[in-house]
Amino acid sequence: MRLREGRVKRNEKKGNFYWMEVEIPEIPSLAGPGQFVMVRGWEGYELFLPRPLSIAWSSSTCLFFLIRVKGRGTELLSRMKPGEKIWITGPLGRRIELPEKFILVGGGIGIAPLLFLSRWGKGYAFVGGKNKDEIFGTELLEKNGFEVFLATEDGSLGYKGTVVDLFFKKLPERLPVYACGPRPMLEKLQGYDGEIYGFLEERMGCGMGICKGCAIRTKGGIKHLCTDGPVFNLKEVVFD
Amino acid sequence: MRLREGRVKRNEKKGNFYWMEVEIPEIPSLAGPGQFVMVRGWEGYELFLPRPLSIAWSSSTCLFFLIRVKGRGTELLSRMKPGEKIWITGPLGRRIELPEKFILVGGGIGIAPLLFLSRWGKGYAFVGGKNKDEIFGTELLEKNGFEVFLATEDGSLGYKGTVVDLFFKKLPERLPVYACGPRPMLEKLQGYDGEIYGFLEERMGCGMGICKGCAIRTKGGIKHLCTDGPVFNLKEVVFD
Amino acid sequence: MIDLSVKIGELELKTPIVLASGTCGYGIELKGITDFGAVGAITIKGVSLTPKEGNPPPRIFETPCGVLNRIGLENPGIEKVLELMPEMRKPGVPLIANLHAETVDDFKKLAALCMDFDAIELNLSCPNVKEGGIVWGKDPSLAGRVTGEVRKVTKKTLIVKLTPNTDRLEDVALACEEAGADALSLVNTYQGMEIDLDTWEAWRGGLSGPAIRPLALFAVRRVYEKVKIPLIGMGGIKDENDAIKFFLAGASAIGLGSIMLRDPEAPRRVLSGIIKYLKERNLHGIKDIKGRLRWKD
Amino acid sequence: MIDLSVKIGELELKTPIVLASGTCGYGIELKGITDFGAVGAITIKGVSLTPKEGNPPPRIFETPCGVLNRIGLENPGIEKVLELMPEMRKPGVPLIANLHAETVDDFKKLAALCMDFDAIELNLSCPNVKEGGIVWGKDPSLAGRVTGEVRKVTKKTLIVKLTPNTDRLEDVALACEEAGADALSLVNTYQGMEIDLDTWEAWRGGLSGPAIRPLALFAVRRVYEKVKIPLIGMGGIKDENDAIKFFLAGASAIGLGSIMLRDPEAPRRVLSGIIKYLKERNLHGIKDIKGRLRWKD
Ligand SMILES: Cc1cc2nc3c(=O)[nH]c(=O)nc-3n(C[C@H](O)[C@H](O)[C@H](O)COP(=O)(O)OP(=O)(O)OC[C@H]3O[C@@H](n4cnc5c(N)ncnc54)[C@H](O)[C@@H]3O)c2cc1C
Ligand SMILES: Cc1cc2nc3c(=O)[nH]c(=O)nc-3n(C[C@H](O)[C@H](O)[C@H](O)COP(=O)(O)OP(=O)(O)OC[C@H]3O[C@@H](n4cnc5c(N)ncnc54)[C@H](O)[C@@H]3O)c2cc1C
Ligand SMILES: Cc1cc2nc3c(=O)[nH]c(=O)nc-3n(C[C@H](O)[C@H](O)[C@H](O)COP(=O)(O)O)c2cc1C
Ligand SMILES: Cc1cc2nc3c(=O)[nH]c(=O)nc-3n(C[C@H](O)[C@H](O)[C@H](O)COP(=O)(O)O)c2cc1C
Ligand code: FES
Ligand code: FES
Repeated sequence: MRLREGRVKRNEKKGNFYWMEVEIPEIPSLAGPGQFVMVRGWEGYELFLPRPLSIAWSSSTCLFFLIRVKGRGTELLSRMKPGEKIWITGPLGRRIELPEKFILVGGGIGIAPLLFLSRWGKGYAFVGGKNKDEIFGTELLEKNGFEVFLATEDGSLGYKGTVVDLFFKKLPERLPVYACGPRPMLEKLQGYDGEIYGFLEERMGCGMGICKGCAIRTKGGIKHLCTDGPVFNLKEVVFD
Repeated sequence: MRLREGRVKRNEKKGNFYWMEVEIPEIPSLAGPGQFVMVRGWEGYELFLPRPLSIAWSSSTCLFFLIRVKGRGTELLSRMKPGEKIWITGPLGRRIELPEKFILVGGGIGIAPLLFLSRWGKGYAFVGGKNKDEIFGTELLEKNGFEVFLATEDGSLGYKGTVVDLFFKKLPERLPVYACGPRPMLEKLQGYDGEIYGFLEERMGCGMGICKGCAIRTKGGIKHLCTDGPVFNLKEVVFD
Repeated sequence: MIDLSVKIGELELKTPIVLASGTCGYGIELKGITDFGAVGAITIKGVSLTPKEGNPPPRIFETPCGVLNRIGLENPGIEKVLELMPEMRKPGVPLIANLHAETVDDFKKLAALCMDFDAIELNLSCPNVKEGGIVWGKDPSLAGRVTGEVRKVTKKTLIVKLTPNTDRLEDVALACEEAGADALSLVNTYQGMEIDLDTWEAWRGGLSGPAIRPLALFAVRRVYEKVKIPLIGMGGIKDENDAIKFFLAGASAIGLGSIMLRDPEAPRRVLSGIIKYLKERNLHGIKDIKGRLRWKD
Repeated sequence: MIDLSVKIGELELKTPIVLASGTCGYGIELKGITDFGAVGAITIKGVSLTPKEGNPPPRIFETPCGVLNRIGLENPGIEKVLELMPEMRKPGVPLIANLHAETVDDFKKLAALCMDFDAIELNLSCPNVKEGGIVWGKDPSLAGRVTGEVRKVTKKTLIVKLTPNTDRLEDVALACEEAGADALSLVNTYQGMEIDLDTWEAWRGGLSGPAIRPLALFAVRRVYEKVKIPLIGMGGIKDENDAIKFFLAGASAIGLGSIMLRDPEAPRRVLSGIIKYLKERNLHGIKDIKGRLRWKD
């Protein structure tokens, strides 16, 4: 869990996302499903904090990230070139226990942590985005034994509509669901009458429990995304 | 004199210095002897201010800089690679009138603006440094019609001693002198019983007269390095 | 249609972008560099009754995302500055005289001499020498008094520039408003220091630049919640996003300070960005965003 | 031989590096990450008599070279924290309890419960609720009173943590010293705010990180020139250079705050840098640099 220096091996634009491979031999063997890392791709202090990124995939010596540019930090990450240094702390967050068969529901960049989950089981994957440039990873999911259902809001790929609509429409079996995506999507999924877990997001300071910056409201009181999450039982979460 | 975007064309380590060529077509034709530019090679704001650099040489579309790493700013500049963007305001400072024949005395990185001066006349150039890695530009000076005298403190090239010692020892003709180098060097040169001009340094904010950050003490009161200088009659300067 | 004009006292600014004092010289230096079409007003470098040499060098330091300055209010005195009037007029932009003095009398004399300026800004960050040397802007009654006295000698738009280095910022602001200020300008720099690690030499100075933005924004907001007169908000503004934050906090106009040292073309850049922001949201002017933040705590 | 130990009241620190409150949790979380051999003391996250939920999210923002936080002093209450004592002891480093309360009585009760800590630090950045809600650390008499009252109930090393958001910093410091504080810790965060440009939501928060270094350094120096008790200096320290500036300004020890969020291995890095700096100059310890700056103005 210490701060490690790695090297970018590749960083390719894939539709609206970037697929980044980082050589960082200390971390992959420790990483489990549901975990994330804190990443910093710059030495200066203007952007003071590292950024949380999900572990989207791993090889024996590398971590893979799927990145969507949001602000300055992710922009800097998206511009990184092979060979450049990058600093990573992790794996962080709670490793989850997965059943043998489960359903994945990913909206947009939310697919990132779900790709990694697909390594630990089989089942169905609902993948959605605004348009086809926000769909990523279907082959990987299929290779891992997941039947993939696609939805785009503009209909440019698969079902025309939101991935939640598609999910409720096509729901093949009542299996535990693991979802990641924008807040409104997770809110709608709270209505699922089965086990449902969601990857939440909150602004983070440290990612390791020392700053109390990542508070999440749950029925059981304030929890911390970085130590109690990032995966929560969605029925316990209080969105407001 | 507006803020222009240029591109690094090359940036090569030469001994202890870096020789940087920047493509920036708007500036070279305006640049005269004694002038400098304000340079920024980064987009972030952690290093807020641009850095003053002497114009060391120019071609029709490019400026050349000789850079010594001092702190973060010059370090970032030294690491720049061909193709990278760089922002430059200039030319700035007072253009000086040069006689046909004159003497140059440069210590260390102080040689930078003197190289450019050598284009406007003929004469003698005294070039010194701590060791041979701090000697740069002798061929260029010779090509421009300057007889070159070298001094290094460790004796690794030319006369063993300071360039000022060598200058007072070898002084070939009583010609006007243009000197650039560390403050103690300029102080010693104040003793020269002829016309003597020095390139001074002071921390700068703007480089164009709006912040009053670059005060220099002279017998005639406070002057501003960026608008009244950077070249001053050394006999007028009050060192303290 | 987007209307970017703002009124500060009697002053009509064509754009809400004011060049802050001390970072645009007398405007003259920026000829051919800054696009004055984007500038609502120029605040000239602070001037005093008699010439001031300023501090010995070094006068300017860089700190993380900030600039620490100890210029020491160098200026050639009001008489010499008035001689520059024809040159200063060339950009065709309203001119604000930024004044500093050590006594009420000197402030009054200065203000009376500024007939040819479009507005007067009192810099209250300097010490009142006659009364114990306390900084004018740290004490509501001192600040009110000097404002009121200057008010008596001039009909010009009177702006008071506040120092953030006080607990009593809101009270000082109120006192200035009551004493007749037409507008307030804030913030001036924050007191800080720098040390040279090799020589152990140390200097006091005023901190400006992006580093102070969260502090300056809060200062502007606190004052906005207390006074009715317009505010010129500044402190660390580098782009349109920062500028809009100051409008949302309650500023009627914004000041560009340190950014001018780095990018003298900032006024056009920031103005274009503001227009884009408004257009994208179908807003018609600064009044549609001014003060409109929603506190979440 | 370089001697890096320092004494803060009765507390012997093996290194002059203190982990600041709120940025190292209870130390426990940093097991296997931070090299505690480089740490002189751990100041735990501020604790109150009863549990506090803290603020709803968002709680943390990034500003230029800074961090703005509004955690809201979340903590499980002193009882629960005391249960962590065996775990907190594991790093083998002195433990400082950082306390906050709304009344003098609560501060006393808290202090009395902290028998197992090595020192007590009173966080005076929170408001005194019984007496008009003014922040303890803004008023010398309030600050002196709470320090004096707590002094009566504990023999532990008593540190008072000062807020920089006051004009009367030096008076507050003096009042605490007179009331029996063994040391002062400064600075806490600077009041600022942030606004979301899309939603126009706004939050108040405390600014920390490199942005505040020039301000914090000056605060430490001003207090150093007034009091005799040792100071734990902090505010924006990210590396050994920053740390050394705080020593030169007068700090006996330095606190690492926000940098821990970014680089939990900062203590070793900073300590090595300090040692290198001292060695290169043939200096033997912090005492050879403490307070030794030379004012050039
Ligand atoms: C556990 C977790 C896993 C994540 N995994 C991924 C991923 O695999 N791929 C990906 O593209 N994004 C992921 N995100 C979101 C990503 O962290 C943010 O988009 C990123 O931090 C934004 O930084 P910025 O500088 O680009 O944007 P800015 O908005 O400029 O950031 C400003 C500050 O706010 C914080 N912040 C802003 N938005 C978010 C957010 N949504 N969540 C957390 N902090 C935020 C930043 O970290 C930074 O401190 C994840 C977030 C969390 C909490
Ligand atoms: C007119 C002029 C021409 C110059 N020409 C050259 C040149 O051709 N090649 C070259 O290598 N150097 C030159 N210098 C010096 C160069 O500007 C400084 O070394 C550089 O600014 C240091 O920046 P830094 O970030 O590396 O160092 P830091 O010490 O980290 O800089 C911190 C701040 O102090 C300022 N500063 C520090 N040292 C100096 C200095 N000696 N002069 C002015 N400002 C300083 C920086 O600009 C910056 O704002 C020149 C200086 C001046 C005034
Ligand atoms: C170099 C410099 C000189 C300044 N001189 C003055 C001055 O003469 N009068 C004044 O009222 N403010 C002066 N200021 C303060 C600025 O006008 C402005 O209030 C402050 O810098 C904060 O804004 P900024 O962060 O955008 O720079 C000066 C600031 C700087 C950086
Ligand atoms: C996330 C966070 C939480 C903090 N919590 C506390 C606290 O509980 N008690 C306290 O006295 N100071 C607290 N502080 C203030 C720090 O201890 C420190 O005084 C301040 O951040 C300045 O130092 P820095 O710039 O190195 O962070 C907190 C700071 C941060 C960033
Ligand atoms: S991010 Fe710091 S405690 Fe979770
Ligand atoms: S550097 Fe700004 S006036 Fe000279």
